Amino acid sequence: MEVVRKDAAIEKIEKSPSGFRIVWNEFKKDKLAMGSLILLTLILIAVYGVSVILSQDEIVKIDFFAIYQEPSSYHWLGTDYGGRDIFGQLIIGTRNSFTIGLCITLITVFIGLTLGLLAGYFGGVVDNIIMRIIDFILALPFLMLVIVFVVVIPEFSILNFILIMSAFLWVGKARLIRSKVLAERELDYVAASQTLGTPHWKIILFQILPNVSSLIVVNFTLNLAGNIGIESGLTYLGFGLPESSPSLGTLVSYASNPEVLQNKWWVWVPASAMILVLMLSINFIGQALNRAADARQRKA
Amino acid sequence: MGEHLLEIKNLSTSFKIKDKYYAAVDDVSITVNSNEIVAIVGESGCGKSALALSINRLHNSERTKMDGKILYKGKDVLSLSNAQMNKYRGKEISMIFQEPLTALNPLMTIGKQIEESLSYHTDLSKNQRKDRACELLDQVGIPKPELTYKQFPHELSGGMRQRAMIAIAIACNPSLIIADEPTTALDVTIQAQILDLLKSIQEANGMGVVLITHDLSVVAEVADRVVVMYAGQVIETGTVDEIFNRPQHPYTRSLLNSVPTTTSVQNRLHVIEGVVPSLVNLPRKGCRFKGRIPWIEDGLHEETPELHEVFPGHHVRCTCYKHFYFKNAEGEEINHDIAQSK
Amino acid sequence: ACGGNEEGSGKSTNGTPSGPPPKKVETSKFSTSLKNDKDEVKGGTFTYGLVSDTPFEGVLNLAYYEGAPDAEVLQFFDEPLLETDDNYIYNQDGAATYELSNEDKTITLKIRDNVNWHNGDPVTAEDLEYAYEVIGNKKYTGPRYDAQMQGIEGMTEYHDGKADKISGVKVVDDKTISITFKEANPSVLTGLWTTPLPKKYLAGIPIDKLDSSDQIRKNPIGFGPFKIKKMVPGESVEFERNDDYYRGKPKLDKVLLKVVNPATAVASLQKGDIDYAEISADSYESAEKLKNINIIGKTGLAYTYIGFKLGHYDTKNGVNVMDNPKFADKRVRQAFGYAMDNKTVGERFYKGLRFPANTVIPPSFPKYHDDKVKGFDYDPEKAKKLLDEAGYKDTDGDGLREDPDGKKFKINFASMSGGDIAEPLAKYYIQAWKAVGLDVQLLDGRLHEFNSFYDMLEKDDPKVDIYQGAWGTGSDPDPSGIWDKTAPFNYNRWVSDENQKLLKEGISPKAFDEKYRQDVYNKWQELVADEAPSIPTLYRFEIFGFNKRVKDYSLVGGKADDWWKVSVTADKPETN
Amino acid sequence: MTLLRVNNLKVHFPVKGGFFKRVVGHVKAVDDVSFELQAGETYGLVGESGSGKSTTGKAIMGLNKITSGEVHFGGKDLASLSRSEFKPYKKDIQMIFQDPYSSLNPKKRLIDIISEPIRNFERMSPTEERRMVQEYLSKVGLPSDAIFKYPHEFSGGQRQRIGIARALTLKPKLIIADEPVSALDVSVQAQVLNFLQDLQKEFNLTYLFIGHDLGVIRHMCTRMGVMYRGRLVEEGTSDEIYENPQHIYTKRLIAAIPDIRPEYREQSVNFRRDVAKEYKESYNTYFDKDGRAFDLQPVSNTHRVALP
Amino acid sequence: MIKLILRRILIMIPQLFIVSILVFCLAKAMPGDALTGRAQNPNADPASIAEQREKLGLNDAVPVQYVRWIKNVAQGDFGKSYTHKLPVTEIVGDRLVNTIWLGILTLILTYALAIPMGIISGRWNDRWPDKIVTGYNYLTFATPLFIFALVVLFLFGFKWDLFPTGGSIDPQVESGTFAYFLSKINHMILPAFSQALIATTVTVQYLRNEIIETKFKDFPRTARSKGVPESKVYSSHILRNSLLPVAAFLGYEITGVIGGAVFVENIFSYPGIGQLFVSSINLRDYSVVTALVLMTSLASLVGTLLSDMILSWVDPRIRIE
Ligand SMILES: Nc1ncnc2c1ncn2[C@@H]1O[C@H](COP(=O)(O)OP(=O)(O)OP(=O)(O)O)[C@@H](O)[C@H]1O
Ligand SMILES: Nc1ncnc2c1ncn2[C@@H]1O[C@H](COP(=O)(O)OP(=O)(O)OP(=O)(O)O)[C@@H](O)[C@H]1O
Ligand SMILES: [Mg+2]
Ligand SMILES: [Mg+2]
Repeated sequence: MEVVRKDAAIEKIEKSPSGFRIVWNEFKKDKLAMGSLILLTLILIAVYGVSVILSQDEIVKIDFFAIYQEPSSYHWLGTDYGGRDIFGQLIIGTRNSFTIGLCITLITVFIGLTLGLLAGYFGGVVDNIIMRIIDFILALPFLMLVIVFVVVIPEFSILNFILIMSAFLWVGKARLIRSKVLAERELDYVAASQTLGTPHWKIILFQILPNVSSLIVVNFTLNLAGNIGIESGLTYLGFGLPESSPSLGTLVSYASNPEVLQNKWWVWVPASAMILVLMLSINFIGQALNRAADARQRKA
Repeated sequence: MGEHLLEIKNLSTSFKIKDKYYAAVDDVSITVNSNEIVAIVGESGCGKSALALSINRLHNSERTKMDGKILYKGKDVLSLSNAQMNKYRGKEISMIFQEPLTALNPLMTIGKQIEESLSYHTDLSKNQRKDRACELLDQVGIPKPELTYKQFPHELSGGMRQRAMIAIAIACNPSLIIADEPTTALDVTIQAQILDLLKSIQEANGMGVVLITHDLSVVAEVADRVVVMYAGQVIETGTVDEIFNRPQHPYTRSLLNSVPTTTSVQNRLHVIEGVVPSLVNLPRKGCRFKGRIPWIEDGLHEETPELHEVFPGHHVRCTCYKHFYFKNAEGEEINHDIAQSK
Repeated sequence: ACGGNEEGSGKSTNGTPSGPPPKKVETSKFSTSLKNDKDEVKGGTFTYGLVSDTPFEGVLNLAYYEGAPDAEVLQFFDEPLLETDDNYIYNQDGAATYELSNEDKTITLKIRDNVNWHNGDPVTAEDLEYAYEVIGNKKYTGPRYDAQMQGIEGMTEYHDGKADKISGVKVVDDKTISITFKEANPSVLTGLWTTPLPKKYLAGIPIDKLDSSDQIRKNPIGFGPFKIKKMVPGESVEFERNDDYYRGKPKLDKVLLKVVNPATAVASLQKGDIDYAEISADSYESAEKLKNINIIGKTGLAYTYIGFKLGHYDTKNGVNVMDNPKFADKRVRQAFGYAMDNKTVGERFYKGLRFPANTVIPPSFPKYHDDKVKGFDYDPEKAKKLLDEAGYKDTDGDGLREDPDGKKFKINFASMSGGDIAEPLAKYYIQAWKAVGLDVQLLDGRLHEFNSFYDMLEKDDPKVDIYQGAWGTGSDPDPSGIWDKTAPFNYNRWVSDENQKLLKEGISPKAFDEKYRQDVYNKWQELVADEAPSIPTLYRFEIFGFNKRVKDYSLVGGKADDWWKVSVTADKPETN
Repeated sequence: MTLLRVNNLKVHFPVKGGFFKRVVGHVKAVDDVSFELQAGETYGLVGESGSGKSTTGKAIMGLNKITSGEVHFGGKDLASLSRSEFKPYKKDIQMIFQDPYSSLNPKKRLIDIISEPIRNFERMSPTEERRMVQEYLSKVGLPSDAIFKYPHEFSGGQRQRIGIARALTLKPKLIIADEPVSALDVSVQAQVLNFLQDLQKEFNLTYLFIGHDLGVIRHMCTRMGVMYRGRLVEEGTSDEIYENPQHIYTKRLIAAIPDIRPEYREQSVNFRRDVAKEYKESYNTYFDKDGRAFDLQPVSNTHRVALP
Repeated sequence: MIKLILRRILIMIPQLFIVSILVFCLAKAMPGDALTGRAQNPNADPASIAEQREKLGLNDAVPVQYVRWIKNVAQGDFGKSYTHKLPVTEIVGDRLVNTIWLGILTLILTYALAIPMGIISGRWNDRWPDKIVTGYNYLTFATPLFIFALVVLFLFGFKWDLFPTGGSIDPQVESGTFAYFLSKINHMILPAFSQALIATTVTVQYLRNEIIETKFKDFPRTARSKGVPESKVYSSHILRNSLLPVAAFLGYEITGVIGGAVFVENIFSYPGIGQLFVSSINLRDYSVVTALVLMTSLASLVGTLLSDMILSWVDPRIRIE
């Protein structure tokens, strides 16, 4: 009994603000970031929420009597050349694009983190091998090879797209993380952990990882934005996703038809605007996170 | 009384932190004469560098406010335009910084960095400048001036870099040199050489030197007069003998007692309680040191502490020094040679 | 002006189940020639917009080129010796005349005297012989060594290196040459190779180096109305008038050909940057609005169709084997046909630039196209009825039909990416078939890119059940190449004795009699329409925009190009 | 009792270069160094920057690969042990780092920092663990409610004490203190030095105290060694070294120390000048032709000097 | 230095070798080949197509094909483009020249835009000029290149009719004349400009951060303390140091420019290797595809080397023996 009470007393001890609090404070200070966060959350809730209700098949259903209709109360954002509702496609497209961006980022961060940590921490031969691989992939013409891959893959789906992109994009992260880890491992707290008998894997996971996490988060947000851009670009070139799984890129790439670009703004402007809004808000959020991380670093 | 080389009168330097200004240098008055080394000592963060940079007005003008007067040869440099000020910087007032590696441009040869000063303040031709630069390098004891002239900072050792830094500072024969912790980054043996060099140059050129340091031994070795700063204020000032032999302010005395020396082996060092308050948390009223000597009752501090002249030329802020004592191992009070009254 | 749009838009798609009236194909939708009454100005420069999103490849020789853009360049400076009429059959108005003899097995060409290469050399019989020798050579790298070539006497021997000369190709005199085939075949009047190569000019170049030689790549010559003056490879060509053109002095001083991106073609027309451009269905709407251009059009030599995979190609024996039971019942195939509303597709998706196809010989062959063939009009009820009759009924109540054994009837539909409408069109067909209870899925959930698509078809990928394809029919009406039992391009793998018989008759010596041949092909079209191994879906209009200052251009038939007659009526193109 | 004996320790770092980035040479960071630590004493290691002090410390800790030599601790040669064999000894030797800022993980709360070694060697319930951490915190004079704070919320001196608390949790016998106070202000430095002395008494610790401030070393150490370019040039009791330096490098080092008594100013300047002159003149007698110091020779029972 | 370059070039060989295997296998894995499309013409003779495949060695085992190919490549012979009926080197050569010019102009424009913006933004950080630049940067960061290029094409090319909208040269100018040069520039300006505007983002951001970081370093303060006027402090101290990493980026930028070229060349119908690549992929013109990927890989590798060389050339701290 006594022990329990004692613990309760300890619990009451005021904890210093955790990482989350600091981030939150940073957001509270920065209206732009806060606005972006709210906006992004709303968009995502709306997109993922509504897309559960909407059926993708229904949206991509062809209706010849509704080709290129202007926005109306029925089709909020009009229709495209297949008579398909743009609003619905925008929702689904945002969902798909965001999911793609997110998955690529997650996968690349995972790979990049693993290899970056290993290379940076152990150095020597491990580092040498990993860095050679990274240098190698980095020197490849990324876009061209992605296109070649897209053509080679027999069934080009969202999953495949994610895998192809991830295969190339992890290198940048691995390099970034490695250099950060390299700097980090020179700090005495790593040496301290070693002298305290902490095994390497624990040092990597529980000592170094938390310290590179801010970098990852920031990089994460920027990449999320960038990946959406690449996806839409490939769609434009004709190496993107099939129209049956519309992405923001699909909608934007309709603008390659001059007729649409000039006269049918409702087809491509909402998606472009969505890309812009997503990119900007993710970017602002990333910057706030960056500052939060910085603030911590400065105090430390 | 003749004109001082530098006379700082009631200088306050405030930094903007989150839209508010906080004085890092608070109502500081100091004089420096030609041919004299004035040392400024104090713990880290007490405003030494802020003061040093104020003299040459090197603070970021957008985020810094300066009040008071800085009279250099009778002229208030605070009233000068930036362009006018540039005529003083380097020519009249030079600076030496702590970290010679970062204070030198890594992409410029040593020679070029010395010449830069010459090219703004003298009419020397290119070749003359080069000759002068080599001459200066020679003067600061660099063995192969011609070689070093062409070298980049990273190619020199720490001591050599600091010598080069000094060469830059004395290039235009300034009357005043402000050295902000010039030897802190160096090994003792090098430190000794640099201090000797600085002193000999000062003597040879009859310059005034403001030497900022936190190492009391350094002060004892080279300074003529000492200014002790705490939390942005001058709390004690006097000649070097006065300060070291008759320290008055509790802070000064504590500092001197906390230094382990090679000459007198004490069993225990004196510990000053607490920490230097950060700029935003500085108590703006009353004696700023009182939090660190809790055993002196509040009433024994002055309400608005002033500098008192306790001996000729020896000033102390606040009267709390009268009540400060060290305890010996048995807990008895040990009293020093303190000015009981004035 | 821009063809009539009497065709009302927004008509209901509700099929009219009553028997369809005989179809009148709307070939008249566009005018085929430019109307311009203004007086022409002397000379002038005509700017030709070659609509392509890639540079033209620059294989500027009729015996070698493959890409359509190169053909567009070629038309200005080179041409075959024989001219064709509306039905792509040779007439006697070209640079040479011909005569058939030896039971129609031999054709003799006589080149006119005034036909000269751009370098002044006369075009001779040897030049044509040389062309045959090049194409027949083992080292030849172009695509023209085809079935007809191999039908020439002695050609295979020559090809295999067993003979130095092609025994069937004989130079009679300087200007006369005769070509003898092993068997008489009316295709000789549509598909005979009549383009000479300037033998003297090309002298000394080994055949395997011909296609990359400067004489073909950089300084090609022909005997067409214009000469190449300057060329920026892949991008633009500047032609000057060939005063020595055998039909007469061309009217234009200069033709400037440049590549324009499809995305910007209409805008370029509008700006007056170019005098001419082909207009895609996509940009038809905006082109129609332009006041500074005339649009003319014709039906294209192509049709799209839905194909059923009925078997596989036995590579070893070189025959098609019809062994896939899935669509063995022709009623099922027909049902697919009745379920599609191609009329509305043409009107809506293609803005009227495509129209329903009734048979697999497109109307661009007026003589052989049988407009009495009842195609598949939109009639979902009939489709349902046919399926019911065939035993395909919805037995588990999911709205989709099961096969007669009660098993799920899932159909994979392969379609090609590319055209702008490709995706919604495929989607539409699937929807339409679903509407009659057919469970059709897009293969792999996406369109297949051109190469992979044909790869699958050629290899009879079992994943593909039905597909949407398109055939360019070439200028030879003989359909054997894609319908014969032995044809690898018979992607349907449809084999039928009746079919074989008719195909044979269509190219038998008797078929030199036009009436007879027409008859045979009409029967054949009936057969295909009934058996429905492929269901033709759409024919297309090809439309072209010309600046209003252009005069005397017409699209009639397959006539040799009459660029020499074209003139302009103003010095500068009209702008909008 | 001898707690630690270092015999002929060498730590060489490869220098890469040339066409294929091969090893072209070695930095002899520690070059044949031998010394002993008696239980309960504080042994000082001084020398200018880059002389190999830290490398020596780290080599003993097992943080650096030892090129050759022996490190005897508790009867075992640590240098010859494998990683797993080494582990039990890790508890007995701990290290205090120079920089109180970088030696504590900024992302960890105190409780995690201090309990890290406990978690590695012992199994404890969270409450036990917390109690233990609080106990050690109070030992180093920090309030027990500090356990949920982050390092950046503490001053340099406090942080250094946190680092010490962390090292103490394993009840080590030997603590290697690598310039534990050189990043601190004099006032704070005094605090930490006093504290280290108190702890030594309380836990009967042995210190290997690395430093370059000769005042601090004199204050803390009973015996000391002077390092120069990876070699020990002189070793003896503090008094012997300070009062009676034998090696010219030691002399120069001592002479360079500024005197805190202003009245000795002249004297020390002159002394320094004389020593500098002597150093120049006799450099060749104290170092061989490669500038390497000679091996140590005993001059008294406790005093050894690198003389030829 | 020479040694370094030699070593790096030596390392490149195995890298290129691996790339070549990768690329070749990928090319082989692509469905269809250059002859697949022939089937569209019903008059084409299947037997002759088969014969052609045999002749082109398309029926051999992939390793055999690879060895044959790589042997030729090693001698500078990338084979013959099937669609263009020309040696690949010849067809790529023309386009490469175009792309190189475009790339150079793009880089010039990029730096001409990015450096002043970065300087302004870094020098006056958090003041209004910086805010404008940062705002611009957000926009360019968030705008996909191809959208931007399309809009540029329509505004400048069509709406206002200021620049040509396709090709690389006006067919009517004589080569070698000044007009020829102008016409070249005129054709490149839109694609280069679009790409440059988007590409500035990274450089501006980088330079800005770099300047902000540098200006708080100690050595600019030293310069000021010498009486160096503020503008000079920037031009000869801060800028030089900040531009250093930017200069080093130049080499890496090459990869970026090639990637961007794929977009802009297609949008502006500019006959360079980006456009050639896309069309060759679509036409399954393997020899061209493989050659292009190999060449661009080489270019990237050289770019990286260049970056390192620039860095060690401008930064005395990195002097490699
Ligand atoms: N540019 C600035 N903006 C805001 N605060 C500053 C700035 N420069 C210094 N300060 C603050 O002013 C106070 C005095 O700083 P200063 O650098 O003068 O101390 P110092 O005595 O030189 O210390 P040290 O010995 O560490 O150099 C410190 O609290 C510091 O945090
Ligand atoms: N990991 C390493 N790789 C290569 N050289 C090293 C490494 N660590 C240290 N050195 C070199 O070894 C020598 C001794 O370094 P060490 O850190 O032991 O010196 P120190 O006496 O502790 O100096 P300081 O007083 O500056 O801490 C130096 O020349 C240093 O450059
Ligand atoms: Mg300072
Ligand atoms: Mg060290």
